[in-house]
Amino acid sequence: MQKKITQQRHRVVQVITKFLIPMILLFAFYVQFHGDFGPGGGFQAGVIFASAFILHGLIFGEARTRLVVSPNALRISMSFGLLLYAGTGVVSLLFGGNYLDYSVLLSNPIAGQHWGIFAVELGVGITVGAVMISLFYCFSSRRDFSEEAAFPIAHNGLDSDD
Amino acid sequence: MFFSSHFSVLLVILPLMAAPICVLLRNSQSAWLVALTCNFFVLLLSCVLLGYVLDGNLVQYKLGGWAAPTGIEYYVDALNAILICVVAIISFLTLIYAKQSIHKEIAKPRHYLFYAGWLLCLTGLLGILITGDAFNIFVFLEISSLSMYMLIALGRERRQALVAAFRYLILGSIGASFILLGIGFLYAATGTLNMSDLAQRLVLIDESRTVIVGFSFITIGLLIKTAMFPVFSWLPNAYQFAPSAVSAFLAGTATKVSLYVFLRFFYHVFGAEYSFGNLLLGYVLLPLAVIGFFVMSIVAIFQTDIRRVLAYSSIAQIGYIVTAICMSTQAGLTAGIIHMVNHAFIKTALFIAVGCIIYRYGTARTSDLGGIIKTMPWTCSAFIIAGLSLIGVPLTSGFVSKWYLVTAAISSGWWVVAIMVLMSSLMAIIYIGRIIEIFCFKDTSSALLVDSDTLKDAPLSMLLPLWLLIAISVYSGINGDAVVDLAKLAATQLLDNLPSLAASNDVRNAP
Amino acid sequence: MSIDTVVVEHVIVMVLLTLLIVVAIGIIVLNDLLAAIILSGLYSIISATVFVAMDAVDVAFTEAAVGAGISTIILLGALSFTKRIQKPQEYTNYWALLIVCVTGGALIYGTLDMPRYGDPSSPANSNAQVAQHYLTQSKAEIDVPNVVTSVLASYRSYDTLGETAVVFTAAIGVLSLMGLRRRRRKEDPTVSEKQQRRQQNEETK
Amino acid sequence: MIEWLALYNDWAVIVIMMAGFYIMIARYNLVKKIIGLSIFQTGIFYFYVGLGKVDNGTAPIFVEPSAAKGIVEEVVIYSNPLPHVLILTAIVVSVATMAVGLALIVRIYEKYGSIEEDDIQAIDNKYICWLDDNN
Repeated sequence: MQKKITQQRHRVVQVITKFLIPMILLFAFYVQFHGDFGPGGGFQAGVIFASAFILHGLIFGEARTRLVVSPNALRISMSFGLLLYAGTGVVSLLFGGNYLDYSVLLSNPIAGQHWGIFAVELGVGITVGAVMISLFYCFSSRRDFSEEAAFPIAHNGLDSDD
Repeated sequence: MFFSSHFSVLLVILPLMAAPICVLLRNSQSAWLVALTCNFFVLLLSCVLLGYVLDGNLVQYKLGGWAAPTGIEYYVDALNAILICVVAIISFLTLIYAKQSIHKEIAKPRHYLFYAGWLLCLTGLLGILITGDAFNIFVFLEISSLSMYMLIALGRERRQALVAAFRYLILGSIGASFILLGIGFLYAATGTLNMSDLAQRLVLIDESRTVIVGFSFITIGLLIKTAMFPVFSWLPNAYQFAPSAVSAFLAGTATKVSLYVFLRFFYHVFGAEYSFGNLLLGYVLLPLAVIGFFVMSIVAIFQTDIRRVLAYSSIAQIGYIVTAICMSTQAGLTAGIIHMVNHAFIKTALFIAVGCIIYRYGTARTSDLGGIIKTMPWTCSAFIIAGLSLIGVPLTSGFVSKWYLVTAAISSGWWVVAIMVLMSSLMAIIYIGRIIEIFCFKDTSSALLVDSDTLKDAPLSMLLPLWLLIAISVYSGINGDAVVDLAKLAATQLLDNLPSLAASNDVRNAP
Repeated sequence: MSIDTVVVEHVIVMVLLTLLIVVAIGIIVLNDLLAAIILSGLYSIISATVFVAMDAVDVAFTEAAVGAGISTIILLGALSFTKRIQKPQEYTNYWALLIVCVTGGALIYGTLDMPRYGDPSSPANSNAQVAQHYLTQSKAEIDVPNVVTSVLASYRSYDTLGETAVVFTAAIGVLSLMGLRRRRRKEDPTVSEKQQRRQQNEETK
Repeated sequence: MIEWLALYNDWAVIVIMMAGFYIMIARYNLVKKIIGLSIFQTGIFYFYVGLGKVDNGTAPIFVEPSAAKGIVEEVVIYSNPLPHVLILTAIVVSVATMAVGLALIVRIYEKYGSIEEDDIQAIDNKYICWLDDNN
């Protein structure tokens, strides 16, 4: 019963959030792939991408966000992003250049640079996005913000998990 | 062909890539295997690098293919090559030992994170040692620091470990911020971040208050990071409450790496003449260093926990090394580098021995450990040998480094310093002797010996790395020339600074 | 452009920095941590504006996203686990004040010889192999309009690799400390316990 | 005039840094310390970015020369991009440190029931006394 009340109280916010989240994600992709031409890049895009999920978590409760993006997926993608970055360097080693020398990736050095920057920024974006979402999970894992907003409970904080 | 030109970069990249692989595997056993395998290759590569540098080569690897001041480059001479080798050896041996020890001290679901953190810490330390770019030092310093905070916070006595890690975080961040500020001032004065290039351009600037302030901020930041005498407060708690494998690893490597950055900045970037001649740095650092090793040796006598004794002794040893650095002579610098290397191995061995004791007895308080040499003969005898080496008894590596330190002080005419070093060694006899006495001659305290498991010596996987370290330190004590020659070469290169002059003399054309 | 635009640029930065000082002092004085965190969010927004005024749009973007967004969320999350009000400190810590004054004095001493803010011929801005190389050669070498991107991802890409590793390290650190466990919605016991506590809360009100 | 304005900016940045530094070393509250750290580091960021500012300059993103807007490429002055890159890295480092610090604070509060430095010290001292008494 109380859950119903919670949802009703947030109805307007929830509807607006549902409109906003796709926009935020779209903007994140824009920042990611347009970073060559304007301000922005992998790091900013990752943060914005994460903020969409954080907003979802704040409004719908972090437990429901976990159904969308599981902690396991985050763990895998944050490792993958770092490996993608470092791996780009290794690929350039295999192509006979120095580490992270993108010019050797393609026959045209400029195009090689573009692809290299693209891959590297993608790696940064994936890692940062995943890390920021998992930071949010960690810092809200023991209390649910949506419930908290409706019913503040004194938290003694002394329960240990070890 | 491929290998010979790129092996230096693999040294940093291997552990960096192994860390996410550990996280992907999420299994204690396989994470340990990945870490160990990676570390083994790092060890091999570091030996190759050392051999390459000893042939008279200088590694200057252009990352991304961009030439030095535009891009970032690696810069490896004898000094870094030696320390990279030391860090790789210590990390490898401690990792072998860590498996059993961590099994007992940390909950199993966190093991893979522990090994990933370990690898990142190794990445950070190697990255600092190998790079030739001032800002890059800051970045890798932060990688190593962040992973250290995390590793320390995983300690057995969780509560104090958390506080120790937090205090280290605050002090360490202040230190890192000061270093960042200092680099900023240098950048404002010169417009470059490459260290060889900085050295070239700083020579051309005569008297600049900006450079002086940059210099002093880098110095203060590094003082905090090395835990020099007035700003050491993070170190004892961090070493005491960290997991025992972590304290062994950190005691051998972390402060040594910061000392390396000291050397690199004072001698390479600013030049010995500027640092110790014009700025009278010696008059500020030397008293601190001397008071540091003297007072800390006294404080170490009164500690009730062996790890704390060793921690205070570490601060004292840093005092010795900084004293040697302050002499700014060939002999002094050689003595400092020898002591850095020898002390790294000795301290790691001592902390591993204490870790073995904790593994069986669950405590390192001196009052609980009476007569344990009967139950743990191998561990205790290793501790005694390493302890004697710490004091500086002849035929141990500690004697070699103390010998060079005292002779260097005397040849600089610093009689008082030489006498202080000897007196502080006497105090080392007291604090190590007290522990040895408890191990060998005190009665067994009955309360702790309820478990029959504790009556055995530590398992082989823990004793093996311990005795390997002891073997290294005894070998370099009997046959001291190996380390001494290396240190002499490193000191010569650092004082002459010739390679860097030859490498980038086109800089002067720039405005 | 006339000299006046330069003065206007300076004045804008000046006003914003003064505002930042006021906010920072507010953070020092406030005992309510929630208010301090909100103020630090405000601080980040203003500092993003400062970065725009200093031509660093990428930095401003990042500061707005990170400082005002993620940091504030994390700070609030951490605060929700802990206490909201800090214990008032009655006395001033004179040692700290002394250290701060000495450090600040040293910094001011250092700025006396520093090139003027906005000086185009300062060593930092005119170095032919570093700053000017990026501005003049990057079009031919990399051909990406945003020079910050080309420096970040190509000229100094190794730094950025380190930066990614730092973020990864932080994630590992926080995971090892807090755990990323799935929050189990224990339906029966805890929920009823919570409801009891809620009822108690309402009764006390 | 410009010299004085510029000097004011330098000094204001220093005041900001020192405000953060003061919070870090003088306040006992751990969350406050972390906020202080971020203020201190932001101060350093202004310092760096200020180094790269060029009078009448614009953000270092190449402008397409276009006759319609009256932009001639050679005339455009760009600010120095290097400090921006360094500070992007430093911001990331700063937020990473903050996250680890806050995680530590949450755990400390769970174990000690306080996030005040002096309370924690008192609890630790009590524990050490207890250890000594029991031996």
